[in-house]
Amino acid sequence: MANDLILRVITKWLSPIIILFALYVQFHGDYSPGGGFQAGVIFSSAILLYALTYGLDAALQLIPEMALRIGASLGVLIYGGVGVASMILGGNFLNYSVLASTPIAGQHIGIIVIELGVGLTVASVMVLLFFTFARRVAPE
Amino acid sequence: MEQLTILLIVIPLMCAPITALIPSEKITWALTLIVSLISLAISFYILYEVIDGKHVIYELGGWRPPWGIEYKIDSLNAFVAVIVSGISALACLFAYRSVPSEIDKKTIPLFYAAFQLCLLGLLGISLTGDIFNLFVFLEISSLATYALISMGKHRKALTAAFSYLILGTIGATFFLIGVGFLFAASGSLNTADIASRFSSFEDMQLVETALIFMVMGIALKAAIFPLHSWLPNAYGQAPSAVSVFLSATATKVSIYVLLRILFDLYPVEYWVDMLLPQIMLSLGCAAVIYGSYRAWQQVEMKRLLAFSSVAQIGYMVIGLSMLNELGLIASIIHLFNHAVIKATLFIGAGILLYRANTTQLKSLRGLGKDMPWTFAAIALAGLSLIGVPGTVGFVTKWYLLEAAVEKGLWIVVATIVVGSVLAIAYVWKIVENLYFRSKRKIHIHDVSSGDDGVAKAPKTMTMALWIGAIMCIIFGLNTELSFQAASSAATALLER
Amino acid sequence: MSLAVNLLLLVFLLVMALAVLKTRHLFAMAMLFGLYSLLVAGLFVVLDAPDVAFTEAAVGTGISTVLMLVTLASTKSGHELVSSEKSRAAPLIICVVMGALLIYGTHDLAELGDASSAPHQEVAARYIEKGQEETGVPNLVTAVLASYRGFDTLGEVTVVLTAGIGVLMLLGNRKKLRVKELANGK
Amino acid sequence: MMDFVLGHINYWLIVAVMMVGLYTLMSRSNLIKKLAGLAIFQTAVILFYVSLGKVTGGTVPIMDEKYTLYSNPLPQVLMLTAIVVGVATTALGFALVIRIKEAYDSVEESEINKMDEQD
Amino acid sequence: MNQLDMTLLIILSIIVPVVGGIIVSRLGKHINIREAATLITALALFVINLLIYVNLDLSHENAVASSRFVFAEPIEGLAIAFSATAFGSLFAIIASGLWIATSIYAIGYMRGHHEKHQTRFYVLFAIAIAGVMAVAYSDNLFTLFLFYEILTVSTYPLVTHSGNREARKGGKTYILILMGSSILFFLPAMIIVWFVSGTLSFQEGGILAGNLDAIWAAPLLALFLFGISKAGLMPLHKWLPSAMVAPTPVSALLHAVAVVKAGVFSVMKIVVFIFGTDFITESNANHWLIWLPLITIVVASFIALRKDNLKERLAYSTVSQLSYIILGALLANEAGILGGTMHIAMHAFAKISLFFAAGAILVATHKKYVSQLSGLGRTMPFTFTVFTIGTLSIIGLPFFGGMWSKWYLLSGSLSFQGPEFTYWAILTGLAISSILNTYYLLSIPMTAFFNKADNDSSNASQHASGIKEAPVACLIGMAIPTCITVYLFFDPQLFYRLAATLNQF
Repeated sequence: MANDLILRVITKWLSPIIILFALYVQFHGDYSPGGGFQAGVIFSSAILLYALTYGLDAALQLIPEMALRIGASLGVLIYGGVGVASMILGGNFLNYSVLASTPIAGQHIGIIVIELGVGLTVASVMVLLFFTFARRVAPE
Repeated sequence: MEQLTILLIVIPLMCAPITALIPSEKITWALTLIVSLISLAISFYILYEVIDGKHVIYELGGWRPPWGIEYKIDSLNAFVAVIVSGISALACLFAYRSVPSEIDKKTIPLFYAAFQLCLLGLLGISLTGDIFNLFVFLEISSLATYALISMGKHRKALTAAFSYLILGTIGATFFLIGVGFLFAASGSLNTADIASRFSSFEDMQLVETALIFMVMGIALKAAIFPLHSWLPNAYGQAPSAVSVFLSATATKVSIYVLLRILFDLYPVEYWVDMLLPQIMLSLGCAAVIYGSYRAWQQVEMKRLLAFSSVAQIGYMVIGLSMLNELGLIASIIHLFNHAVIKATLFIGAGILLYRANTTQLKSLRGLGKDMPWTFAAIALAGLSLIGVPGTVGFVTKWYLLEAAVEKGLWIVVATIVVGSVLAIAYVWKIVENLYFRSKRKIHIHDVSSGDDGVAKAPKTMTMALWIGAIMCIIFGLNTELSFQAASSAATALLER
Repeated sequence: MSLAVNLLLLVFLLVMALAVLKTRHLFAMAMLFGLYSLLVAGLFVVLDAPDVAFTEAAVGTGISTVLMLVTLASTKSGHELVSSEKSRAAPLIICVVMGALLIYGTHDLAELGDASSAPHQEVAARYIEKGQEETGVPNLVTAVLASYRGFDTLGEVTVVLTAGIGVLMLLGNRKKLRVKELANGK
Repeated sequence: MMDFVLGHINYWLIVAVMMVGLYTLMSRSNLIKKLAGLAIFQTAVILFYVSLGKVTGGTVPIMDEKYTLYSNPLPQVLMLTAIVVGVATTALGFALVIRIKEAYDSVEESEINKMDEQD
Repeated sequence: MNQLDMTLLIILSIIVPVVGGIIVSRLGKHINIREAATLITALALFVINLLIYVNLDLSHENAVASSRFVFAEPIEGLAIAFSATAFGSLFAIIASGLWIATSIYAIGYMRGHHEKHQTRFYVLFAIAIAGVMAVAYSDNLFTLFLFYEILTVSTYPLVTHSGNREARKGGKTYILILMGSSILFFLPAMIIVWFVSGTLSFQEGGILAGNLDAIWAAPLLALFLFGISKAGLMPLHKWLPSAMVAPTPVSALLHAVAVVKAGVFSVMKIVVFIFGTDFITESNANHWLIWLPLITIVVASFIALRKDNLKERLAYSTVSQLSYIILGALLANEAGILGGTMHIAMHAFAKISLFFAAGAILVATHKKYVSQLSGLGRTMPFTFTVFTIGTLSIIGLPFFGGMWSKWYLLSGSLSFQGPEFTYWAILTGLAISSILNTYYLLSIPMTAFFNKADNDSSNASQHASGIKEAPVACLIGMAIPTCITVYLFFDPQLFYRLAATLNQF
């Protein structure tokens, strides 16, 4: 597949669009269907596509495995961090209302940040899963 | 105080992702130990606060239940949390030398991360008051468990992990079906909320099916006979440290969930009408006999211990299905007692594995003479398993007996007697092979030969072993803490 | 109308599930499985659950199927073996009993779409009533997911992380361990 | 009677799908197929939940001034989590299958069991 | 002496041997200091027990428990507790007193016999003694049971001391019978007592009367008798000959005194303080059960007669003599109890002398069999004199302590209130047994002194070297119990005073 020019070109054009769409789903999840999880999966599919056309090594150069691991952990840490932050600010764990001056604003900030965490972890893990699996297919 | 309760979850939750990123095996180990110890301290503190029948409520996200998720912690929750985090610390101490000998160096940080996630899941299950949230934590712990078990040395570990994955997921999904049915009937997921409005929907067939599926799902996870088939392989093949941790906690936490479902979520009269106590009582008795008998037949120590777990779970089931306070106390206290005993025995098996590179009983012959201290601790824990007075095992059996006599259930008395005799038989089998049979040539483990010689078990391992063995005695003599926790938990369960 | 669509899709779904059961060709099975997931996603749309549909489409049809294909490729398995030893009577009996039990349970279930049934009262009603007001988010699924039951979602993310860690533990090692080495315990 | 059947037939069909999944999982020897069965089983349960949330005449639970009747968001939220749990389990299962294949050179349970017994 | 001091003494009596054991374990390299430490511990323990004895209030009210020390209470009403009683004190004094003798003896024996792992031996010995003390001072049946078991476990390594195949085999029989019977019979019996009467504490007049149907008294008592297999009732006596593979000091102190006496001590305690003698006679529980010790007395005597291995012969003699004590208990009358209790003491001193002598022969000549002893009396006159005195005391002849216990046992039997047939059977049994005693024990010193040596070369060579006794330490150790045996004839008051308290109720 890696030698198919048409595929390469299409992928090159398609990937950014998919990523853009992922970002839309990520940040527009409050108003329309979607959210961190869906965005993460969509984002990962862009990388998947890239890896399928350009090969695993190229994809790994683009996003090294360590970055994925960090991303996966960081997502959970961001989510948990919001919870801890709300505890520090005097609320219960994950009580976003205390994050800003008004409860609504606080909720808003909280939801956006945790969705980001979700998206980060999901995207990283999905890509990581694919990479790890795909590496086993390659003949020795 | 309230904020402390959630720290029990938050600390392992925040630590696990960090652990996964640190490449050093020593640091990740230390982190895991620290997390376990902090959890232990916190859960002890909570237990101390709630032991006289109070409870702590924590509303996550500041939302009132049933709209938000709530933690309602009474003595039972705290007691289970103490067991889980305490055993985790013990297993961790043991793991220091055991894990590097069994697991690839690069994988160790991930291993400890998964270990912490498993701890997190189990703690979550034991604290939450929301049945769906419980499912989520059940899955966290299960997924971590599958991965941990698959790290066993032998390839059988992979198949064991796979079949556990299949059966565990069936169990969890059954539980999810039950939750769904109950949700369809009640519109709520909060335990206390459902319980308080129970009479308004108790006539529905939905509720009945929900109970059956939840109980079946959890029985599968708790390895209650005859749904135990995954357990012997899983605990037998897992890396030693994992066997220690899981055998002492995972099934116990499931039994705890069963207690919650049967006593808190549903009114007792409801399932008495369904003949559930009789069914469970017979299954419990069957488990004791079958598990002990199979344990006796085994030729490999970890598998033997795993079958003995099947039997011991039977005792817990018997205790809770007798529906009197003493029986419940016996069950709850046995959660703790069996955890201590089994952890000690699996640590012992782990040390033997470390030394001899096998746990086949015939290959271990005579090893007890080279390692008298290890052998003595194993023997002590073995006596506990039998239920010799002065050990923790006795306390449980005594309360079970009292409960059975109170109810006039002679079949239970007979089961306990037969079970104990079989326990003598299988513990003797270990003791005999370790000490009485003449030595066979054993291959000494190659990893340990490098540093501190092959003749000794590493200090951390021996320490963990003896902490366990001494606990078997101390809590067999001074039952104040465990009894008080269990009896206040039992009272709370029966009050409803 | 929507009931009819719903039923039609469900029948298709059943057929697809049976096809997965029956087919021996594993790549075909993977494809059928992808199709099954797609149908489920379609059903979710009919059931007013676009968020779930979205996720199912991405995960069931996407990730799961891809992982299944990769696994097939890596294990080089083409056809399922027909094993004569495995008894099929016992699973069948168990499934029939379980199914009967579930159907017995559904007897008291409110009809599909009945707005007065229990799940729509109290808890859910309050989400709809006050959700936007309390969280400022019009998409109630997001509101419940991220705020009311944010703790569940934290658990969900942790599940994802756990799966990632688990898979890395199993497959992270570049070196393949050979059959014999493993049979003798590493 | 007819109403009852019409109102419940979707649940029955879901139960049927569920059981087909469970049967696949229990009766088949191929590990990959088992996992497919498991996924079908889980998806059917998810479907059951989402069906619970449907309200006739209701709409997607995104607040809008145009609508007053919404479907129930709660089951949907729960199921988002369940889907993720499902895929996580399946992924781990596949990883195990790959390792089992490397260790046993087979993905058929019947063959593997035989090898295990010989050990 | 006030309550507190008494409690302290009881605690000390259990802790001192343990601490001594720990100290000994640290002294493995300094043999002389190690032995000294053992001796000092033994002396200290004896003094402590004497102090308890001296301060014991033997008046009626305090005979059951004067000062109670609760160590732990795992289950409400089921405490691990200790208290000083006259009976307990009797047992403790005998055991700790003979520990001194045994320690002296062991020094000679272990060195002379070149045993391995001597430090381990002394440590375990001390711990076993601690177990005995705990049994002696146990305040209730639960505590008694617990330390009864601990005694089994802690003496096990002593039995298998040599570590060879024979020792392991013997050890296996030892632990299987003792553990198995106690868990199968003793424990259930104890549990039944708990459920019937709601307590396990020793009380005057027993706790079962009024709580248990008279019909069930005999089965329950049978459970106890079989459960306490340390008392050596047939057919559960096999462990005792098996235990003879142990080094002689172990056989001497533990399997002639401490362990077996812990068994009969328990039986006596249960008969008097759990059942109550009145309950036993009223329920006629002893009418049939008394056959058990009776048969054991006779059968064991016959077996002893046929044993050529000296230590095994002594072991069967012990089995037989233990049943005298059980018989005394089951007679359930004043003289019977008194005789049984005193026999605990009298038999202890006599039998330990015999074992010491057997060990001395082993150390000096490496001879194990009776048939090899012909003419040896001339080489080892001291040893065989000791043996003779022990024998005579066990037979129950005048001028030796054993006479008193036999006397009371006989008078107890004469006043037995039961079926005529049983009555005569008891008397006949005792008569036969005494004759057999005389024969199987007395024949040994007789042949040693009066027979000509065998003509095999090894004996001949030893004759040439004249008198050849065991090491001096052995001889000193032997002398002590032998002298006491003689002394006790003239002054049995020490033990009589304690034994008589059992009959105050």
